[in-house]
Amino acid sequence: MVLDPVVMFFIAGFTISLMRVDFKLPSAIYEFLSIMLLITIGLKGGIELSKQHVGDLVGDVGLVLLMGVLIPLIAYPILYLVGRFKRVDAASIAAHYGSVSVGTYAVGVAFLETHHVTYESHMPLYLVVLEIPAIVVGIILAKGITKETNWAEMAQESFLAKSIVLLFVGLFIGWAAGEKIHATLDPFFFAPFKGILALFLLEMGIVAASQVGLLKKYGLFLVAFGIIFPVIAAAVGLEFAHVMGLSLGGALLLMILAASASYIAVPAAVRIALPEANPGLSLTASLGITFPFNVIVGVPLYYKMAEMYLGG
Amino acid sequence: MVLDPVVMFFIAGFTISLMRVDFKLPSAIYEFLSIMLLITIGLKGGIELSKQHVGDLVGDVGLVLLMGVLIPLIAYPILYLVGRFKRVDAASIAAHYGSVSVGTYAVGVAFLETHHVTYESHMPLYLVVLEIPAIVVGIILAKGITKETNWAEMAQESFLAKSIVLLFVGLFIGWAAGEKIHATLDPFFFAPFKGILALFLLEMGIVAASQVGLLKKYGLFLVAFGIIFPVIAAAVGLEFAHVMGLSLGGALLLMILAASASYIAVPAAVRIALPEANPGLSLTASLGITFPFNVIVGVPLYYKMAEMYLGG
Amino acid sequence: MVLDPVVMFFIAGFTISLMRVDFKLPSAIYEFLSIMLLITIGLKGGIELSKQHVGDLVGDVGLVLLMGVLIPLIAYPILYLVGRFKRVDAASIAAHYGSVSVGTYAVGVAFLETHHVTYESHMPLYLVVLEIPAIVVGIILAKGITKETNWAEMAQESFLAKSIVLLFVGLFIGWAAGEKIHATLDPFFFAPFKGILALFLLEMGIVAASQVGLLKKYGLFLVAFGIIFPVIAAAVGLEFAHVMGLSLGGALLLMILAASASYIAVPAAVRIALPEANPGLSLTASLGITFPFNVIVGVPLYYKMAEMYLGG
Amino acid sequence: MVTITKMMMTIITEQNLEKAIIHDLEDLGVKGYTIIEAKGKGGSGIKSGAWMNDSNIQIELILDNALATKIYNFISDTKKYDNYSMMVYLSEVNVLKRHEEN
Amino acid sequence: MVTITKMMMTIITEQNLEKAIIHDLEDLGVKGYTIIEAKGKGGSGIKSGAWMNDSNIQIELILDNALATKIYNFISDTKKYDNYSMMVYLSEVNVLKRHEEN
Amino acid sequence: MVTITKMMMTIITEQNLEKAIIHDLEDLGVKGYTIIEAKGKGGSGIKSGAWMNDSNIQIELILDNALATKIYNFISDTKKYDNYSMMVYLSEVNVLKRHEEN
Ligand SMILES: Nc1ncnc2c1ncn2[C@@H]1O[C@H](COP(=O)(O)O)[C@@H](O)[C@H]1O
Ligand SMILES: Nc1ncnc2c1ncn2[C@@H]1O[C@H](COP(=O)(O)O)[C@@H](O)[C@H]1O
Ligand SMILES: Nc1ncnc2c1ncn2[C@@H]1O[C@H](COP(=O)(O)O)[C@@H](O)[C@H]1O
Ligand code: NA
Ligand code: NA
Ligand code: NA
Repeated sequence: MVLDPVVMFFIAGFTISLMRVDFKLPSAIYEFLSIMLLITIGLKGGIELSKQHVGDLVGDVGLVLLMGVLIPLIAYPILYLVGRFKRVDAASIAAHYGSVSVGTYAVGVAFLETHHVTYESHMPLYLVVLEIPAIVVGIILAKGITKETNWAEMAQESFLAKSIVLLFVGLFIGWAAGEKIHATLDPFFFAPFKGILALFLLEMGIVAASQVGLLKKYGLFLVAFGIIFPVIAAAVGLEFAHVMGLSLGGALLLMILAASASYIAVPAAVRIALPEANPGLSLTASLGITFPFNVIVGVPLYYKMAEMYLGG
Repeated sequence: MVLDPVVMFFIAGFTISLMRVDFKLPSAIYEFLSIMLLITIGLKGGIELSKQHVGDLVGDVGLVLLMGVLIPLIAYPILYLVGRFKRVDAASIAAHYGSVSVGTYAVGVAFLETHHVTYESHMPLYLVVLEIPAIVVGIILAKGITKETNWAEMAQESFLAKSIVLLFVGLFIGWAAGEKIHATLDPFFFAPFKGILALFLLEMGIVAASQVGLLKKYGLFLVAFGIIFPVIAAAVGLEFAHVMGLSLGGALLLMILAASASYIAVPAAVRIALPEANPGLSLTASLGITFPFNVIVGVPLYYKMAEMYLGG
Repeated sequence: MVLDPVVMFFIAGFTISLMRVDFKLPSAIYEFLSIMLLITIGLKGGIELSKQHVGDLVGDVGLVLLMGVLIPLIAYPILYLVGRFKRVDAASIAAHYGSVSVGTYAVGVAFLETHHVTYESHMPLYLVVLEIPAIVVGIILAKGITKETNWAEMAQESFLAKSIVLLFVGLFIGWAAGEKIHATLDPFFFAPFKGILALFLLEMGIVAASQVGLLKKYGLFLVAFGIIFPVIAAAVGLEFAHVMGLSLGGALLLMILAASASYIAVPAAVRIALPEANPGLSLTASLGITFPFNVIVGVPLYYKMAEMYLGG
Repeated sequence: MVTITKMMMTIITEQNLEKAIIHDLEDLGVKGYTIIEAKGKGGSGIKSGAWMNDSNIQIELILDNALATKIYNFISDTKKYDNYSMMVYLSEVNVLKRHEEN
Repeated sequence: MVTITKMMMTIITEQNLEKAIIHDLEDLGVKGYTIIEAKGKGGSGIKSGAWMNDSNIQIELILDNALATKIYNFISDTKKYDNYSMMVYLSEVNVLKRHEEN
Repeated sequence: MVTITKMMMTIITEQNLEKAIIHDLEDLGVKGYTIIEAKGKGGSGIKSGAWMNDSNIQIELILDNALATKIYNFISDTKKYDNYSMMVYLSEVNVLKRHEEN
């Protein structure tokens, strides 16, 4: 199996960080790259959405929401009972894994483009949809349904998180402007997509490697969870893809959404909602273990799984 | 009328800012985008200038200068007598409206490209020319011609303002290198122009919306002025375009130069020259009212006006 | 001789800085541009390397290393005996001139592309190779071979310097992924190369001009050295190119590597290794004199020299 | 020089808490503040400034004793802040020009 | 520890005044300064740091009493500065290593 | 307000020395620090912030007297630092919340 060049950038970043090279992207550039990725993914999805009846998707969106509720409910007992984490920490980690990683999703898109596999156009919509339920489930798991939680503030924190809003802006403009936007925005947004992703992954490799030092602190169970749980979640995603009748490419992306864990939106939201949760724990798992695993091993593995199950 | 996608980005930024989403571009990226716009606009104009005799333009440049003197002289009595602003504030706002907004100009260029309308190549020269006279007129309106004003410092502040210098650098290199520069610089400067403008306008929407809160403070007259005066100024611009014999596209751009108000170069220069002027007043008008009005309503409206008058 | 447009950007930056225009790129953008240049130069070299046996280059790499040792050994006595600099300062300046400037190299690449001259594909490898020996020679010249020097730390400081690592990351990924990477990364890395270089040189012009004020302080000898020594070094480079049997284009690039002086990696390394050296002295020479000289006069001059000697 | 003696409270904390903390501070009566980006190291590890979840902000508040005490009590009493990486210190300054010094 | 007691004057003001203010300060005799980018809120509203016209700088000056007084008088007497968003405060510091401490 | 009196040491120096200085400081026993980007002017010229070799950092250390003295001695005794553009000053602060204050 030959590595995608963008994945090589990730590995390069990971490696130079472990070698203690003193390099990182200026944070303004890191933010710029992620803004570009989010808007472009949104635009792509929006353009495709403009070609179909959005109404037809209501059922499928419901199924995806269900998946977003289910995955943290599977993760929680494993973390709480097997991993023996504190309740609030188990809930927090579960929320991270129920949500998604846009970087991993982008690697999946690049993978499909490299292998010339098509996928359902509205996948970015699911990306947006999946950001929310996991956080809600996580809070309920941690606190029960108490009056204490300021749900309005929570909703504001989550729904209006930067990443969701930028995806949504892209989706909406892509949908409203349709195919013709391609000509206008191609040279800045679409054509450089993989190059932007490559540079983004170089930085993410550096950031992920800086989490590795914390692995000792948090122990072997976390490492095992960060590798095994994504595969379980991917299998759940595959079953949902089957039920929804997705194509091979679409199935891969849904599996990636299931298997990936948030390291941007959820950490920020959980920090406010569950301050007693240890943020290092969940970030190390999602960013230091699961993200590299998914980018390097997971994406091609899930593709194999999908091929076997759906008979690619 | 279908909105240009770049305008949708502006509206998206405006909307998410009003929804209190906590998003803005890193300021380094905002600066980068505006530097790119300024240089590219300059280069475009310079390449075209290289194809004609610059000497032929002397008369027209004089007319444009005259327009730059005239517009603040029309604005001032309205602001002072009708709006009942303090003399220094009326002069300061007048200076803002006599000068130009590069962002609005870029929207006009994108509009013409979308509608496949050509325009006189040397318009960016007028963009540069118009930055200066309004400031001078504004200071004289505020202070009279006193010895107190340090004109040398003023000239330095204005002529050497970042935006003018970058436009000029682009103009000069485009003029010196000519058409052949296109091949070299196309992928970085020219091709992504609209994409860069789109992201720039997303941020400008956010910034403009943050001015909206101040509208209450400054009252209804300012809102009315910020909407009605640009239309008056656009009509003045149209008359000048007629006299100069500009094409439909060139007329639209001259109208936009007339109708738009500065929110970068003039605020900085006026801050030094007229410290007693309230900077919130002029910025709210130019950025919070006139900029959105021009971008969304003004550009197509002025185009209609030009078509009717010049019989496009 | 017509100037390359990218060189015009350099001159423009130089000029506006001398005119005291208050403009510079945000430092995050400056860093971004240099990261892009380094990775792209590395990728280009790596792709070409993938087409040949790396083993065949061992001899040539050895010759280039020799050149990197030789050049500071020529510079040092001139600086120490003729220029009457302190030993540590002479050694520090010699180290700067033994190493290379990636910006100058990129101007050479742009020059060759403009003139449609091909060059050996593995030149970026020499760029990496030349960063090291000059620093080592410089330290030995300054201190002798004492136990005091922490060579391990020095090696870490030098080999793992940001610029070397990024070049190497590009080289490696280009080599591992080969030609096919072009399609993926072209719109972000390769196509905009000259545009990125243009904007980078605008900033470098500004930075270089800000060194000019220090020329008075350091006297005429430094100016003369900064102009004459590069030409000597270029001649040395030409001889090495001849011995190695390089093509005209390859010879120009090796001459540029010889003639250019470091203003990023070496200053940082020498600061740690030779704190008693005056950093202003070497930076003024390499950045304020030699860099502008090479970019504007040197590159075409060396090309003429190569044509005459190699009979282009 | 006519100056007014005030307290200066400096809060160094996680960048992604900015909105929440400013919200709380304004609720407590803060009218003016200054925010500076920072990186650093402390009991909760390194903040390398590489990205948002890994950066600090330094909040500077010029205020009077009463408000300083109020904020101090809030920070001490609120469980929320116990779990945040945060360093708070006070010093005395002499403010020259009166604006909103809280 | 051998230290010299000096004043530290901190000026928080609008970013686009940087050139003008540094010019004035150097005219008054300032030889050394440090500038940090900031955002903030005060009597003249929010400076969100989004763009240049909406950002602050924090200027730190280590100086002696005489120069501090001179700057104070200049700021008080010059109409210009009255209209600028600006916060100035003083404290005492002990400088370890002598360079240009004004 | 229960506070602990500590020293605050501020070091303003060249950005490209960051790694080396933090290394030295940690060797001396520093457990916590804050770093802020800065530009400025001093005896060794202007640091315009345009690029890395031309920028400053401001390092802030909250520490006790013993550690401050140790660092001071290190800076005074080490030839290395004599050649670096560097400004160091001390003041007193009252730390509210205990973390790693060195
Ligand atoms: N001793 C110290 N001196 C200066 N800054 C500190 C110190 N301890 C902590 N900090 C800063 O406060 C932040 C939060 O501290 P902590 O909660 O201890 O992790 C750190 O990231 C540092 O920026
Ligand atoms: N009480 C305060 N505490 C800290 N910083 C302040 C305070 N008041 C004002 N500032 C800062 O000084 C700047 C100018 O203040 P003002 O002139 O009051 O708008 C603000 O944008 C803040 O950054
Ligand atoms: N008097 C001063 N007040 C404030 N900052 C200073 C002063 N002198 C020097 N600095 C800062 O310390 C840095 C190094 O100073 P120096 O070693 O004197 O060049 C300068 O670039 C300034 O940022
Ligand atoms: Na997931
Ligand atoms: Na106008
Ligand atoms: Na060299």
